[in-house]
Amino acid sequence: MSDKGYITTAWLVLSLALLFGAALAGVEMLVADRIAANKLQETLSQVSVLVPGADEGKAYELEGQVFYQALAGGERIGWVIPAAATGFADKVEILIGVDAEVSTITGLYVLAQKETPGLGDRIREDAWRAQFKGKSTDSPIAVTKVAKPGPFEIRAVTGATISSKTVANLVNATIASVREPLQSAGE
Amino acid sequence: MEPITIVVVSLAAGTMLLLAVAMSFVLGWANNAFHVEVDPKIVQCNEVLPGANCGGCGYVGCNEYSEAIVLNGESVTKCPVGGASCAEGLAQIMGVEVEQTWPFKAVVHCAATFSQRLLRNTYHGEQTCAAANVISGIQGCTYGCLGFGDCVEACNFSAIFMKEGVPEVVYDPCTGCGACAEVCPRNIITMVPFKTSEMLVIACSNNDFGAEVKKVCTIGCTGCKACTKANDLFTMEGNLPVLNYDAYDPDAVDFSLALDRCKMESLVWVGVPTAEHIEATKDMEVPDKIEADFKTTVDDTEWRG
Amino acid sequence: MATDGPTPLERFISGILPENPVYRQLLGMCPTLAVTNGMQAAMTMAGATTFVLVMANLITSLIRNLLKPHLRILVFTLTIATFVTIADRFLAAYLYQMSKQLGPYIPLIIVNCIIISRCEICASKQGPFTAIADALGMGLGFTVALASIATIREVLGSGTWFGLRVLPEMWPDWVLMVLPPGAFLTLGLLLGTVNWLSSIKARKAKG
Amino acid sequence: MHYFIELILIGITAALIKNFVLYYFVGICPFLGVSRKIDTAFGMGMAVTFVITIASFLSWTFTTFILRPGAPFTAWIWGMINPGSEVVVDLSILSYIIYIFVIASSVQFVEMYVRKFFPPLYKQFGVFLPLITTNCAILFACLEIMKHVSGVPDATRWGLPEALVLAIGGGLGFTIAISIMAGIREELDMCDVPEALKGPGIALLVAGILALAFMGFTGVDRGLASLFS
Repeated sequence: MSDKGYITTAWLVLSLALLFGAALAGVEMLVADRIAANKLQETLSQVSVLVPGADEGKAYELEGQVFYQALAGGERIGWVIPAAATGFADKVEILIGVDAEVSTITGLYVLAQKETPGLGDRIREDAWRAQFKGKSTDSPIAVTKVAKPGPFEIRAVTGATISSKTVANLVNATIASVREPLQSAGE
Repeated sequence: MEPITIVVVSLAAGTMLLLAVAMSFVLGWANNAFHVEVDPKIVQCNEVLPGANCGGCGYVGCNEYSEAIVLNGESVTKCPVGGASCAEGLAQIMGVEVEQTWPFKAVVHCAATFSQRLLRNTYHGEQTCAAANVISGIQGCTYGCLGFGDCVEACNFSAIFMKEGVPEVVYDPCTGCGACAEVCPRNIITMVPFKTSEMLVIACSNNDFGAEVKKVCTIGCTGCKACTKANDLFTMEGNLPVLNYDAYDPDAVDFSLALDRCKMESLVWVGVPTAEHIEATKDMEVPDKIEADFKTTVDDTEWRG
Repeated sequence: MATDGPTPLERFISGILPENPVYRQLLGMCPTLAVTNGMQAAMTMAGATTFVLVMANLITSLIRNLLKPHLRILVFTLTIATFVTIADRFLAAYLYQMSKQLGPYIPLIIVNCIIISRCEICASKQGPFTAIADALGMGLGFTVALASIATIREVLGSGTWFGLRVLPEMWPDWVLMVLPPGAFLTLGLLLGTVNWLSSIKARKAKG
Repeated sequence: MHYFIELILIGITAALIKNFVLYYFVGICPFLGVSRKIDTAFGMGMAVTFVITIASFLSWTFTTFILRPGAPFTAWIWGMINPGSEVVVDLSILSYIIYIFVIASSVQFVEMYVRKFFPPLYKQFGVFLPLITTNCAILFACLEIMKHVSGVPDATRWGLPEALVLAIGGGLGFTIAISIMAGIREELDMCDVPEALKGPGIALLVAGILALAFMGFTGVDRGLASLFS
């Protein structure tokens, strides 16, 4: 069969490919902005929780990294910093709320994690995350197993020390790397 | 629809079209270049065969069997599952006239239950016929059935069951695949062409002289040659009569003389009973239905303290 | 293509129980094991699969006369992939949390053996109406199967059902149920029970 | 960590720690269907490894050059149409279609090739090749590669070596799982399994115990990473 023959016999596949390619691009156009909104919405909705008193969040681009300013009546009172690292089983994504001078942590939220259910995934619980509130960022936060942790320590989730350590180290690393640029960041 | 949407849609469609053209070109060329000429008859035969790849015909799958038929003239009647209709179809394709074929079914050449076997000792070894067959002294008769049910285990059409120590074949699920005949260590199960729904069978495989047989079994065939005199279909092989199934014409033959001449219970009707047999045994009281008892050897071992 | 094959109603009924895709035909194992650690996830997956199944069967049966034998699989996979992408985008837009939780298992509907086998067996041979009935039947059968496994795994694993607390607080969560080994064990035992029940029914019918 | 060690880590993780079949649950249909005898299972494993490598190579090229947001090829065409516009065109919507299209055609191509040039090989496991098209493991490998290539900052984006190592690791992991399973199931035919559990039921239970055993590997990749870094 001449080479033209190959393509004509497969005309059905060609027409379907063309039709479906166009249809999908159309669907993408309709829905793309809504998906982007969803992602943004998920983070922005956390802003008011992470930085108490903030009523509105605004994205802020800095050397390729996106941060979110927590605004109260248009005036910046803090930041929400996204960060990610590999935990016990898979990636762990968190949002860290800090005040305007990046001096104390005002809140922590776990965006995505696949830690062992029942053990590692208890880092999502409010009780455990609340420990980060109010910690100053001057010295790194350590993880202990003792019942009454010190000023710069938090109690690990029983049976999931690795997941707890991952979150603590991630917070320390992010704060350290981001402190100067955010402090000097303009509007 | 701003221009950007139109352009992105056309870009997406264009990429897909490009890919489809490339792939269909490659496949079209490959389809032509790598074309392996397959004998069309093989494909036709494969269509006629049921396609269950059960291996009953002795080949790995239906495709192998159709290749064997077309390439090296294998007989068209070997498909047990397909039966007569499939054999006709194959014969048509191959232009071969098919001789009348009958479904092959399993037949057990031993009818002695545990009570009828003499010198039987309790055996605590591996509960399979294959293992028991290696050890002598389990029961008097060294030819007959050991009763540990390897054949029941092998059959995956659940067409054979143990009844008081001797296997009994249920004939409608039996597809004649021969798995039980293969696995029986004493080879007392053979495949018999079922020309009618019920066939006469020699239910004993003990080849010793009469006196020896009597010592080990109450119903075994003593090789008295009465049946060979009554009917010429029986021929003697050593001390055991053998039925010639090829010449066995169910309507013409009359086994009544051989049946009443046979003093032991070695000639047995096997298969789905015909009308007049049901009629004949109507008034006899039927033994109650045997319920499967899951008693294992452990149950009746008394506690020795 | 005469509709000599089974009628739409027969196809629909056979899809649910007699030929249940998961318990009887043992198809679509990958999503059945992966997604049934929670009822919400399982039901979303079942919904998406049914949507794709119905649409793919419809399109395939509409173009069944144009199909060429050696390009048949290519056309099926193309149709199924399109509808799966639409379903995936739809989920990401309207059920964002669920789409994040299901993650890679939505696109795996494309290679879900149920859909391709239904396209091959039913849709490429019979009219659109029968194909849709068959798809709905199979979809429902799949949903029932997923629901049965997800209920057991979620209730035992995390003591909740559809996220609502079912077992008392003192129930020690049987974490294994939510982990991969639990999926295998639950499905294996369920398959055993279904076979056992049907063999009893068969014996009673025959006995 | 040295680049070469990273490659090995990806391979080991795909083969043992995050085994495609026992951790991610992909490729279960052939895993249950074909694991009756060891030689057919091994043949199936090798066929899957072979096809998964081809599919990964093709999907990596397509993703990197066309499907990625800001992919060079699309950007080049977009630049030609209306030069100078800094709108980033993203064709990642087409990724699922292109992956399955590529897999189906490569499986068909491989089947024709093997049937022409290796008839004995084709007779031995030819029947599995069309089965591979509907094997989730292959599409899953493509999705893994897509996750590491599209929408990821250039520093951590996967190159061709990483993609191929993942494919080969995943394929070997599949072969290991299916061969162990076949070995066990051959033993199973000898022991008396309850009637209802015969076949897939007992296979699933054995797979569950296998998955439990493979869970012992969790965290080994983190250990190795910290060992070498």
